[in-house]
Amino acid sequence: MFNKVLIANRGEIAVRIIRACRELGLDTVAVFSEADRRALHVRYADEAFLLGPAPSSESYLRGDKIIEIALKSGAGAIHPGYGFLAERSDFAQNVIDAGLAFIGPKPSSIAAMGDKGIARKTVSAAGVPVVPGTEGDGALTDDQLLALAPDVGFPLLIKATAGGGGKGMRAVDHIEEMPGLLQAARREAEASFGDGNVYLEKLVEGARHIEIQILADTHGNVVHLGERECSLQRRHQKLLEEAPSPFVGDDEELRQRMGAVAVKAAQSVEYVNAGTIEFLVESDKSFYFLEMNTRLQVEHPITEAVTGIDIVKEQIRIARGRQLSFTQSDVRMTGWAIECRVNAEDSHNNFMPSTGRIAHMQLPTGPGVRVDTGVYPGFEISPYYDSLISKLIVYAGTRAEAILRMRRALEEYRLVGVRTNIPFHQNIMDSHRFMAGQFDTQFVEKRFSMERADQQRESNPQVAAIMATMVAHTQTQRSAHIIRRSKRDTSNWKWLGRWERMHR
Amino acid sequence: MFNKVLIANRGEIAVRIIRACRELGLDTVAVFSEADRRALHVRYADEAFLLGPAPSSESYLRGDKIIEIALKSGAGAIHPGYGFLAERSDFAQNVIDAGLAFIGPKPSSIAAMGDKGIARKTVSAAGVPVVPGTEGDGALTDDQLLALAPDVGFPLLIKATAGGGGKGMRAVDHIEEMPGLLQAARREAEASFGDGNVYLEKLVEGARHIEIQILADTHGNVVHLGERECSLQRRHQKLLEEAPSPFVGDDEELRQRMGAVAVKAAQSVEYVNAGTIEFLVESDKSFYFLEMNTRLQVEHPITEAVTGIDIVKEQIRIARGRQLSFTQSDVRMTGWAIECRVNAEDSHNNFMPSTGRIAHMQLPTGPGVRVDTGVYPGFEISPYYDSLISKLIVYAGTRAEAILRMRRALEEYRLVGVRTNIPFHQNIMDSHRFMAGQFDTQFVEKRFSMERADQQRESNPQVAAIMATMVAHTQTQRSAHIIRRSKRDTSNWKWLGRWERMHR
Amino acid sequence: MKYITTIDDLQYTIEIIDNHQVIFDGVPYEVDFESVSGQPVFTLLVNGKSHEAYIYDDDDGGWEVLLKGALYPVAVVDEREHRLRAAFGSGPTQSGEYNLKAPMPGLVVSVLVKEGDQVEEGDVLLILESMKMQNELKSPRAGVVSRVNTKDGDHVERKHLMLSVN
Amino acid sequence: MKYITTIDDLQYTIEIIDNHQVIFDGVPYEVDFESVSGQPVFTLLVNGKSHEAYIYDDDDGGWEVLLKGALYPVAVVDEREHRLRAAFGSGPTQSGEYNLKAPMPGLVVSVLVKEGDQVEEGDVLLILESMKMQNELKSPRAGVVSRVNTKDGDHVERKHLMLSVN
Repeated sequence: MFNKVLIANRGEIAVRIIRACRELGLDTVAVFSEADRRALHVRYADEAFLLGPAPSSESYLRGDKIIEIALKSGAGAIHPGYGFLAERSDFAQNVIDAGLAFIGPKPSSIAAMGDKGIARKTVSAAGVPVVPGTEGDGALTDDQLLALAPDVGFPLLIKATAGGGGKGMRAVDHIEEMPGLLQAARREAEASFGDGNVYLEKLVEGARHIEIQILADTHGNVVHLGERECSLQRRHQKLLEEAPSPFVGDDEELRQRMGAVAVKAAQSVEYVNAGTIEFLVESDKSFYFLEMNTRLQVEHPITEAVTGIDIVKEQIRIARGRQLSFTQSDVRMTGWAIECRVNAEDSHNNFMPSTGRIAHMQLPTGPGVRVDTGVYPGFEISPYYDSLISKLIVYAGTRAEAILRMRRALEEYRLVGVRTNIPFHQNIMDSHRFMAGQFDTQFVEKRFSMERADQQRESNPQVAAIMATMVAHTQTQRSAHIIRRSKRDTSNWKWLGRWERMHR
Repeated sequence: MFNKVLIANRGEIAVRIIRACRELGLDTVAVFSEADRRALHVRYADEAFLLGPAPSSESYLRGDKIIEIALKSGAGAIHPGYGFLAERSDFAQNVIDAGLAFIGPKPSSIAAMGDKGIARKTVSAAGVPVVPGTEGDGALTDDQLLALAPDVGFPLLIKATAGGGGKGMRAVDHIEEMPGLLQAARREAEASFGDGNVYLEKLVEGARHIEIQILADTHGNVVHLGERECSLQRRHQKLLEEAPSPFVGDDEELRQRMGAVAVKAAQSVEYVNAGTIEFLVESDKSFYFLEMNTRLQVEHPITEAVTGIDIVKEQIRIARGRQLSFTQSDVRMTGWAIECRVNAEDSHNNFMPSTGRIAHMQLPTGPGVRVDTGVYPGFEISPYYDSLISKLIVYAGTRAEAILRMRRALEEYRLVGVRTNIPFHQNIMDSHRFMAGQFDTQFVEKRFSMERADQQRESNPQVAAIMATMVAHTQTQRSAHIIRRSKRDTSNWKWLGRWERMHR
Repeated sequence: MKYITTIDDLQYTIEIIDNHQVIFDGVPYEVDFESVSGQPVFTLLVNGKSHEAYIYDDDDGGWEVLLKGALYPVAVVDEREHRLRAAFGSGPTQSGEYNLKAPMPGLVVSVLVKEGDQVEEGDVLLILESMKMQNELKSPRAGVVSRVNTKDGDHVERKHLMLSVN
Repeated sequence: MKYITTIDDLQYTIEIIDNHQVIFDGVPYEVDFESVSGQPVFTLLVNGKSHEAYIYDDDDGGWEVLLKGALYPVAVVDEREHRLRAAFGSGPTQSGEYNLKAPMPGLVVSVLVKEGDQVEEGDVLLILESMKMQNELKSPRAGVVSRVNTKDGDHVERKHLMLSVN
């Protein structure tokens, strides 16, 4: 049984895991790249070791170095978080071969679910419904895929076999655009997973993305913690999640049916630890297996809020060989939780990534608000890693109360130095379709526009005009003043005039 | 029914109330003193109006101006928060006479409980046990009190009749020191409440301070939300509270008995809205009425955490004439909550107040952590108001988990610019007596010392030595450098030497 | 000083007496304007209403005001300058060349064109990766690639001129 | 540069080569020392252990290090100065006068002594109110009040000399 855990990750999830370890009385070992010497996970951990230069390939993806550090520091276990090495079965195997505990599933389960082709085969064999698409073991050429496309039918999705998180995914409406999109998808997949293989899947329109959280211990107990609604996505990236799903709502029968199928899917690969089964749900409530994420999920906190179960602590307990302290019948969802992913992306400029130093930061606090973050005022947001700055989670008795609370929290959020997508979330919270729970996976891209939303909010151009004018005025005064001081010998108005021209 | 609320307060509680209003869709009006133009409650409110100069007597205690602003701004109700005008029955009456709703009890209830002498009379008449002491209507001279003291018996407490929050309170061991302490108590009472009257109360040794939260609507429903343990005090100021009380623990019978007595006390003054009855509890579980706080309590969040009831929202609903949405049998305490009051007091320097500008601030976040605060990086902590910077509240399944979570949160807390009492709380969390729940109201002052506690923590002087030396070294280098640049003509070492002597 | 302030098609005349008095389209207002701890976060009290906004310089003489989640592009010019512009038209006219500058620091995954190439509007010129996202940067119009200042694998800073279309 | 660093009765010899190498009591260590965003919060990695501390100048040449909730008073002097002190004794000796300075800004509620008064150790000299707390400031020893620089109702700044006992 281990008493020291190495966290093979960075950012908010590394901090989240350090907190769980600390609250369990376990020592923590952080690893960091040269870009992260001052990162929060390095500051909060008991120990910290340098991995290498900023690029992931030279730092957070260096499984060999990480295992070496674990052994050197006397850590007994490694928690991979999400992303990076979390779903690399070879890494998990190497961890175990080094005599360390891997806080996650068996390498065989990761492998089985890692190749989406094989995964689809396995679970459908176990009687789990899957979305129609290309079957088999992935390695298909562009020509083969182009030939198979018509049978799958348009629109369809190109997905990376090694994929996850929307990387290497493209939607195709017509066969003509398919070759270009295949290239793009393979390129992105190659870059993200070092594996350019892709497969095809029918694009089910008007469907929702709903996932089920699973916990399984080493004693054969598998329970599900209910569902999460994840339909609000952009470029296949989740932006906002809620639990429960407004679509499932009070349909406890549907919830339990999806839960049972999820458990079955997990059992089909002898799953252990925390995992998530993603489903595509059609308006008639029929649902299909999409994929299984064999790791901790970004959006796990909303499930923690409504079930009262600390998923990360449970992961560690499971890895220590403990039995789950509860059964399926003990799991109950109460209240409503919503998570907004606050990204360093300028939602007023086509969600373009934004880097820079966080000059000022004020997080929302107060009743029912939780923020998970890996940054702080003074920290530099680099272009090397993903754009997630923090996760803003609210919890309240009902969905309506949760939405009002999220509005309040978003309004309080202050972050200077990088642009964020907070305005996007504010517009979503005001959207009538969102409030009514009427949205699917294409809502953000097809039925939502920042411009339109901005126009619909109670607008106040007069105030904006006054404030901008006062700032401009102050700046003019200050500059004029500086010039005066530095050039006493010449008349002010001339310099002032010149300065103003310079600055236009 | 009102749709706009004026908050007649400042700091964390004003922010807390603004949040509740916003989440109920009500507009908010802030009032502020000249010292608070940039305060968080001014920034978060929909409207804000200047009251006057920094001293409370010229700003937050100006009831007349506040009512005037409420009428001018079209606010339909006033929430007084705690302190300032919260327990002034005349203010409450003036608010009502102005045709506004007062979010709190009736003026008559405030008056009845405001004079501690009358309060003791009233509740004992209603069959509620009170701590032995001087009975009657307060206005006693020093001579009368000195004469009555022996009957009450030593040690005893001098308490302000208009009192609350430990102001104007003094413990007396021998009659000789009583005259001086009477003076001090009257002086402080006069300063705090504009009323120097005091009374005497037996000082029950080894007793605990446990209070019961009450909610009463205008339809005659009165429920209690269980107890709060408030025994950890210094100079009669609460520093840390928890719910439930480790002393009451699983003794549901005691909890319900205290609750019933509290309800009776509230009914004896036809109480409406939120209030708190403070009890002194002896080791044999016999308990006595101390006083009733006819207002929202600083420590209300721990009750919110364990009951899931938003007390401030309930206050507003009650003031809007709604019935309580739950009955006594619906109220259940689950899990454990602890609150640490983070004060601008240097716990390593006899808790001396500390003022200044907050240069850097990083609040703990993550699962089960709530922070209520009215300050932010860049804000100036002035000497005019109380020293409460923020309330750090944690919630977890058990007391042990809550303590571990609080340790984690205290370690994460970063605040630069003013000294705080966070080190005190860290020592308390590590104290075996605290962990065992073995403490009474005198624990902090009689059985606890920062010095001893510091010695007991795992100490690391080598690291402290290295860090201080590196800072000193850097400073020396920098200064030397500056001198070099400004005085290129003279040899460095001479200047360096002189500089070093200068700075010793 | 008097300014002409424009937001989209709205135009206001704002005279600033001091931090506590402005004349807005001829109507005087009592205001209370402060910056929050030296940050580009500003708080304004006007008629008791409390407003807070971020105000950024948009890099070409204008301002962006982020107020309650809505973004307002604001142009502020003083009276005299306004007259000048009215007289001589506003500033230099668009140059014929399109310069593709890096919208953020990142890694050039691949440059899909070379000097002399003919490109159509919407053609992908270059793929820039930042924060794990691959961003396809397209040509806003047809033309000939006149210059290429970067190559695959380059790390570019924000605003670095990567290539031009003429 | 080599320093003699003292904490209470513990004394260490610390030589600083650079931000990455120190020699502690003769033993060399690899260290990584950084300040966090220009604040007096410092992070130190030594042998992989991660430490974070606040470090304050204590106003008379020494340092206070707040590390994991524990406060360490630290004196740092360089070798040469250390030798000097050893030779000539450390600095000026305590003056006979006790100067009561305001420990924080506040309101003088009442001055309980006047010039010429005889006071005993523990006598309350003055009551200072700050943050709604009345703080009784007592005389550390017996003596005669030689000077009173403040009066009831005064607002005093931190470190203001209020009175002296001789």
